[in-house]
Amino acid sequence: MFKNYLILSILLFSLGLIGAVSRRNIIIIYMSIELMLNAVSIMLVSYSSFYNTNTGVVLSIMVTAIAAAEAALFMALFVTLYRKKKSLDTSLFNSLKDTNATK
Amino acid sequence: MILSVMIFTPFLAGVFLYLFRAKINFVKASVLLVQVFIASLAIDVYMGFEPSAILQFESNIPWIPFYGINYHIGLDGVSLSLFMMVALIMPLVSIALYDRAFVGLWINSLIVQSGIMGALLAQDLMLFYLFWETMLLPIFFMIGIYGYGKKEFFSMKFTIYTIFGSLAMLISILYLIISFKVQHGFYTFDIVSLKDTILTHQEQIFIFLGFALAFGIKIPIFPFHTWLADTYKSSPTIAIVILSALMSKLGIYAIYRILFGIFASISLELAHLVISLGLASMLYFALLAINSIDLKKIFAYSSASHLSLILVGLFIHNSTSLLGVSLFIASHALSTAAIFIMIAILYNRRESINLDSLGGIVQSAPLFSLFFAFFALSIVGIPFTSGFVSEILIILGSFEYSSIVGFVATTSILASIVFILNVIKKTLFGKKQEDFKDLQSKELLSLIPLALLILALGIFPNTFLSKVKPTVDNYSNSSKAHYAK
Amino acid sequence: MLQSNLLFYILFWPLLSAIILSVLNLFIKKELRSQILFDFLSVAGVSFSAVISLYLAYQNYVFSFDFGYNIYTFLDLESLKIDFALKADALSLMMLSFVNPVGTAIFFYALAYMRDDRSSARFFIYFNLFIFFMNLLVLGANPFIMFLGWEGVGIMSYLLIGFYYDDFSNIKAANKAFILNRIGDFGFLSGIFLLAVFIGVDGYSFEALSESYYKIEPFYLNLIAILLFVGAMGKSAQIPLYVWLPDAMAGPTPVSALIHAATMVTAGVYMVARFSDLFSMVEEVGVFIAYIGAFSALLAALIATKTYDIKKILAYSTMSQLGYMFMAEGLGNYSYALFHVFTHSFFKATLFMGAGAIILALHHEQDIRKMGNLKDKMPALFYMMLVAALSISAIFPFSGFFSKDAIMLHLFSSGHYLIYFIALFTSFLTAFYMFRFIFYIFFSHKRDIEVKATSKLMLIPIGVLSFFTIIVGFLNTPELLGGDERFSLWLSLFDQRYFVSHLVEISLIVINTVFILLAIFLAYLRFYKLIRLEDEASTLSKLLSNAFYVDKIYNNLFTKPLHKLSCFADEKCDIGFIDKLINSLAFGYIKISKKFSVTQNGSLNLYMLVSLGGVSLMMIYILVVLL
Amino acid sequence: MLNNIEIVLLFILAISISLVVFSTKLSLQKAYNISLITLSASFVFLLQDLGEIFSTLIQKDIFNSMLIYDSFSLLFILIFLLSSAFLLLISKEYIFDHKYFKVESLIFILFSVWGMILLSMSNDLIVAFIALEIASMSIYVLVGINKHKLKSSEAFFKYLVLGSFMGAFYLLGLTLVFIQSGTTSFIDLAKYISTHEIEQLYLVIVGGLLIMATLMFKISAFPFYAWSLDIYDGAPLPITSLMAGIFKISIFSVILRLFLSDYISLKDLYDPLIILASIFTMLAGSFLAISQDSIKRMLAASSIVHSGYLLIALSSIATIGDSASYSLVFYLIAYFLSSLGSLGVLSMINSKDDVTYESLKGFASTNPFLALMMSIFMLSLAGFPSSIGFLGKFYIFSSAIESSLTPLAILGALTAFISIYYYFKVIASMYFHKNISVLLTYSNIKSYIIIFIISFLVLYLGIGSSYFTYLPGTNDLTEFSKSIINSL
Repeated sequence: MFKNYLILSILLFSLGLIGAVSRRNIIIIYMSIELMLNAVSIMLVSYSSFYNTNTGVVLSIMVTAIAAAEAALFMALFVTLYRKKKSLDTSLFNSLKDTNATK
Repeated sequence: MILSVMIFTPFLAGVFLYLFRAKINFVKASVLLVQVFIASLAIDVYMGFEPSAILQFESNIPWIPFYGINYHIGLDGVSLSLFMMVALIMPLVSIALYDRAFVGLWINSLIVQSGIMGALLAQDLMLFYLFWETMLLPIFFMIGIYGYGKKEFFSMKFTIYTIFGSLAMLISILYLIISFKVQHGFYTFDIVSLKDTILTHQEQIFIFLGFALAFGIKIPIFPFHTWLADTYKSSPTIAIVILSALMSKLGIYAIYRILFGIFASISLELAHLVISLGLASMLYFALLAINSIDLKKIFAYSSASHLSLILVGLFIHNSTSLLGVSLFIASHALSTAAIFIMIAILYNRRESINLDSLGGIVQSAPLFSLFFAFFALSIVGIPFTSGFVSEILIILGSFEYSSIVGFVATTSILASIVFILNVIKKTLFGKKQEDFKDLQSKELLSLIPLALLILALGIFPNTFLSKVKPTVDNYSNSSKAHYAK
Repeated sequence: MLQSNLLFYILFWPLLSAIILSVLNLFIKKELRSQILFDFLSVAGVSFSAVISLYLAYQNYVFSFDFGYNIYTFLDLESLKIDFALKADALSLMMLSFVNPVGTAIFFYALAYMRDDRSSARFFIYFNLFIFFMNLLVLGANPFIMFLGWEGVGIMSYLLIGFYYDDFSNIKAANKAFILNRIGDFGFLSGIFLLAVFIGVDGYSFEALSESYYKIEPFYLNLIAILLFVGAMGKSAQIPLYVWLPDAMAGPTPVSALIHAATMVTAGVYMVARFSDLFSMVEEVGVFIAYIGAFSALLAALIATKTYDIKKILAYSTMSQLGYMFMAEGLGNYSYALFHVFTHSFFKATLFMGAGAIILALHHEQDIRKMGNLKDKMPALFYMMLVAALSISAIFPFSGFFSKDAIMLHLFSSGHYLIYFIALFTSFLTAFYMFRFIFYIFFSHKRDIEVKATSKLMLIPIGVLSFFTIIVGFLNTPELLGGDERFSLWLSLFDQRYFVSHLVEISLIVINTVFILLAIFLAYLRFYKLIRLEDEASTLSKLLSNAFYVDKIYNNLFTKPLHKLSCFADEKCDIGFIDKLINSLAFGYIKISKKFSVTQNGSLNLYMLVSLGGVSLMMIYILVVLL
Repeated sequence: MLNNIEIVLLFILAISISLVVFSTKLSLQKAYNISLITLSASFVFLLQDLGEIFSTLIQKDIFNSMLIYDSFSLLFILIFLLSSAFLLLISKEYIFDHKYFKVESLIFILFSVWGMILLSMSNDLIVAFIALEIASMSIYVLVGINKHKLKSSEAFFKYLVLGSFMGAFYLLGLTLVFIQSGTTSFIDLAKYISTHEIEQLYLVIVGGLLIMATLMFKISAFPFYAWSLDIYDGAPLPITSLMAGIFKISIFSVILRLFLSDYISLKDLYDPLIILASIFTMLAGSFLAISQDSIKRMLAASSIVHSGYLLIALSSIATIGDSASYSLVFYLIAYFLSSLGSLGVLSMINSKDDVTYESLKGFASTNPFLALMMSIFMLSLAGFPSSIGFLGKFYIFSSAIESSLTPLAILGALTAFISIYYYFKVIASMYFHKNISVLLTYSNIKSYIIIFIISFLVLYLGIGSSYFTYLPGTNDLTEFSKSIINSL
């Protein structure tokens, strides 16, 4: 049974991965990253419940805490970026590109 | 101790002068003072030098004992000739070029003197590498700041070129000491001890090549010479004199000290290759010089050609040729230093060193012409100059090695004559052009000692050679043993 | 022996003269100079040397003393010890006994000749140094010291040929001479070093070497002999290294007289004689030398018949006479060759000095076509030169007869008839061109030419030498004429002798003399009164007047290809290939790196994708490894 | 009783929190002084622990041996404290001149240093991650502190997104390791790995790999290097040097600890990856560095190359006492000094635009002192002898050869050779031209002194020896690096 949960969380993680890499809206990228973190949480929690330890649960709380901290930063980021370009499209933010890179 | 003083006094003086932003006149005076001081110490050392093969005036202090690195310096017959030249030529160059009003040039010349002296006296590979690299910096600055033409580019090119060789050497050094450590259980950088490293044949060749690359670029030998002409053309005179008269010899010296010291057998095994390369590049450089019209370029190639001959003498590795090498190092240093000083004087007065625009100097400046012709001919090796004796010794040595090599080496007396005579003709002779101020007393003050040294070494070579002979015999015996095997 | 010190002084006095002169020349302004002091300094050195040389030669001749003097150890090598040592035996003393006295005469002559030249002091510095090196060459006790002198005279010759440096063509001639001499030196040096390598361990003086020649393999012995002869070729202007000699006439006339006629050019002959014990062991090489000598003699004589420059005629004649000397040496008779050197120095010096006097008198005119009818204006000079011309043509009883005839006899008796006939024909040509020379200058057309008076100081040395030209021949009177060849006996070299009957000897003399007289007669017919210019139409005469185009051939064969090769090496090989390769490595790297910046295009998605790719690759790797 | 490090940790934390509390009332000057004093006081306070080799667990009851304090971490802590104090001193004018630096920025600096200290002491995967996040989140904010500048915000954005993205891999890896071994403590993990067969370690191996990916991202190793150029460029200069000079070292401290204590028995498995990473890191870094115009970007790119060298050392590690590990420590010290110095000099230049090679021309004639210092740092970074950078490279290459990774050493030497070009170009720009463009500099005497001290250290630790000067020199530093490795 634990295997199923594992597969679920790996699937979630992969979904997050794909979303983060392929989407251009920063909010969606953020959500994808959260998805990856949550997949890890699910894995930890299910491990705890199947193997009767609470270390996993504790760890998942840690993960949530970190996700929360990141969320705070991301919120600030959205505001800052939106002020600059009135948009959250990642492709608009490439002013730091190498001068020799033409495209 | 005296050697340490000789190494570090110029450096410290240079740093002091730089930090206290001294005025140019003070800088010049103190640079000269320091250099004369070093020269007098050198003469003292020379007098006290015993004609024997052992290391003298030695000092050996642990430096990074963790890696077996020591501050180990000393003087023996291998380094004696170049040692004297470094100490004697630097003040003479300073006297001749005393009107150069760039503080940086003077300070850098002091620092580079330290570097060369250090590399020359170091008996520890790490110490040697340290000085070997550091002496590059002042030259980099000298060319880049005070040079001519596309100085930035050529300064970079020269530096990068040389460092390429140095890094190859670094890898070789590392490989060597690690192998030693694996076999003996401790680190050492001592050149004498590293001889005991056991390496496979292939490893030996690779390490040898790593070192040879570094030294070959510095000398330079074909085909690592393309920095040469451009660098010489864009360098200020002091840098050229140091490069051609002293630093290039350091490459020769390093081969002598390190490759022969550590890789005696593989050096002798590859000797025939190096000898053929040396002979070929001797002729090739002479060929390059024939059609050049830039004086600096011509003498750059001429000096490269002679250095190739020295290289040949080195790898022939019998007593005669090694004596020739020792003498040639001194004699070539003297002649090239003198000739480049002359070229600088010429450039100062005529604003040109292009052969086609020169000529007719002899009418208005007999002294200049006399010295110019003398130094130029001493490069060709006319009798009673040191160039003659040293060339003869190497040729004789090559005949002892093999008649074929001997014949090709003998072409060296032909190789440079064509363009040197052309230079004399086009520079000095011909219709009188504008007035040319003859040599001044301070220029004479530096050129006369150079000329006298050239003559002294040419007429009484044995007084000098007898000091070097025990060392040389020591080295050549090893080659005898090798060939006997 | 106390007298051995004198050897040192032979070297020392000219050197001291040169040094004092150069110091004075550098530091005393021209206007303040005392002419007498300078004149004295100029000639003092060589005069002292001359006196000493004659004294020592006398000592040797009478008491058979050999002198040796070791100054210091020059080089002390493991297998070879080279002393700076001097040695005087009969051979070297013979050389000294004409080098220094003839030199002294020419020095005095030069005092007058160079009087008006603003750099006469420089001239005498070079001249004294030349004498120093020449004496060193002759006195050197081992091949190395000899080579020092050998090189030294070459350099002095270079400096003196280029003495008038305003004109580039003079410098060019000087350079040519130096370079060709160096090619010769290449041979000489290789030769003596091979000797040093093979037998130098047992001592490197000439005596020590001669005792161990037998140890060398025949192949190498031949090689060494040929190499040494290559040295001689360069110095003594033999085919193919002779082209510098005519051009060397660019120097002042005393130079031509002393260096390019009397002394330096004979150094090659002296050197071969010095190694006579070696050369006597290699007969094939000897024959080769003889042929080279024969062809050189013939070639030079042929060219001389069509040359119009007064000094070049003499230069070719010198080359031709040197050819005779090598014929004799090649076929094994060294003392005859040296005797010819001896007599030649007198008559050729006379001729050159005479020519110099004429040139000065005619305001530096050197073309014999523009001369003529000078007999009445310079009678003394005419007779002196006539004596010399007769001598060189080998007319009895002038010295040239004795020396040349001995050589001819030897050539015939050795059985190399081709060489003999060449020599005979050359002898014919010699008389022809010498009298062409005399007739052109002193007779021919009646044009009135303005002539400057010749100073006494010039005429006296010429007179003295022409006097000697008459008498020195008797030093080696052959048996036939009641002599006992004292000269050859004195030298006692490894001479090869063939016995021939007196009849043959007489008939040879007769044949020779007849040919010579015929030549003089022909010259008389053609040049005595004739004013018309010689026609240049025929191919042969064109060939001759252009000296067989040898200069051009050499130019196309060596000089031009060398320059082309140098251009090629510089532009194509060095800049075009090696440097370009290195530069393009560096710049190529920068170019690639600029391309590489594409990965830094600032797009977050790309960065994330790359990172994801990295993680995936790591995973794939671990899967592959683990499964 | 609290031991010294606990006092320091609490002290910094307390100061930071009180700064947060009083942030509105304090002037920047005061906050600056306070943070400077905090850092330097902690540094001086901790100096007394130097000397003996020691290793203690911190508050074992509370933290369950999650934090370890040993000579190894002490060295790193000292480096963090010293360099951040130096950083503040050097960039004082910069901080006061740029209005976007507020009291908060100093707090974040303190926090990040605190995080780094924790990181170097962490003895547990989860603590390591939390410490890493503390440090990096502070730095995320610091990168974007200039909210009016597009580049700064963009750098903040990229760093944050990429950082969290890669952080997720760490968590996944941690979870996988935990699922199989049931522990996250380094000590237990090491025991677990050494007592099990490879077949039983699949998840640990894969998890370790994922953790490695995150750490490689932080040290900007190939293929995770792409961010560093943009972010170093976008961040304000003091922050760039905080990232490049200090943060990177703290990552290496945890990498070393993790690698040496846990994964050393799996070395054969990971080695090819590290070797490949180091090869490509060096190549990519030098490719990037050579084509830059801005000095800052060049330094950023070259820091990638330096990570490559460090990876060489990492891949040459065979055992704990091995020369590769202490050569790595030595190199870290060398690198931190030189990069702190070079970026410090840059931050002393008062210029609105980026400092490029072009704008540096003539710098030596207007600012001879700074030019000289910059040259020294460039030489050290280039690995030119007589500087500490040379010795660092020297040790790394020799340890690579010792582990028979000679080709890697040769490649390292080659990239070092290429680096000569771009480092020497800086020197050439400064010295070989006369007053083309005059760059203004801040003239704070303290900053000059600090720069001078750093450059002196760079030279002295490169050649100095206690045999000549009676001060601890190169040799002592080398021995020290060795001893702290042995304390692990």
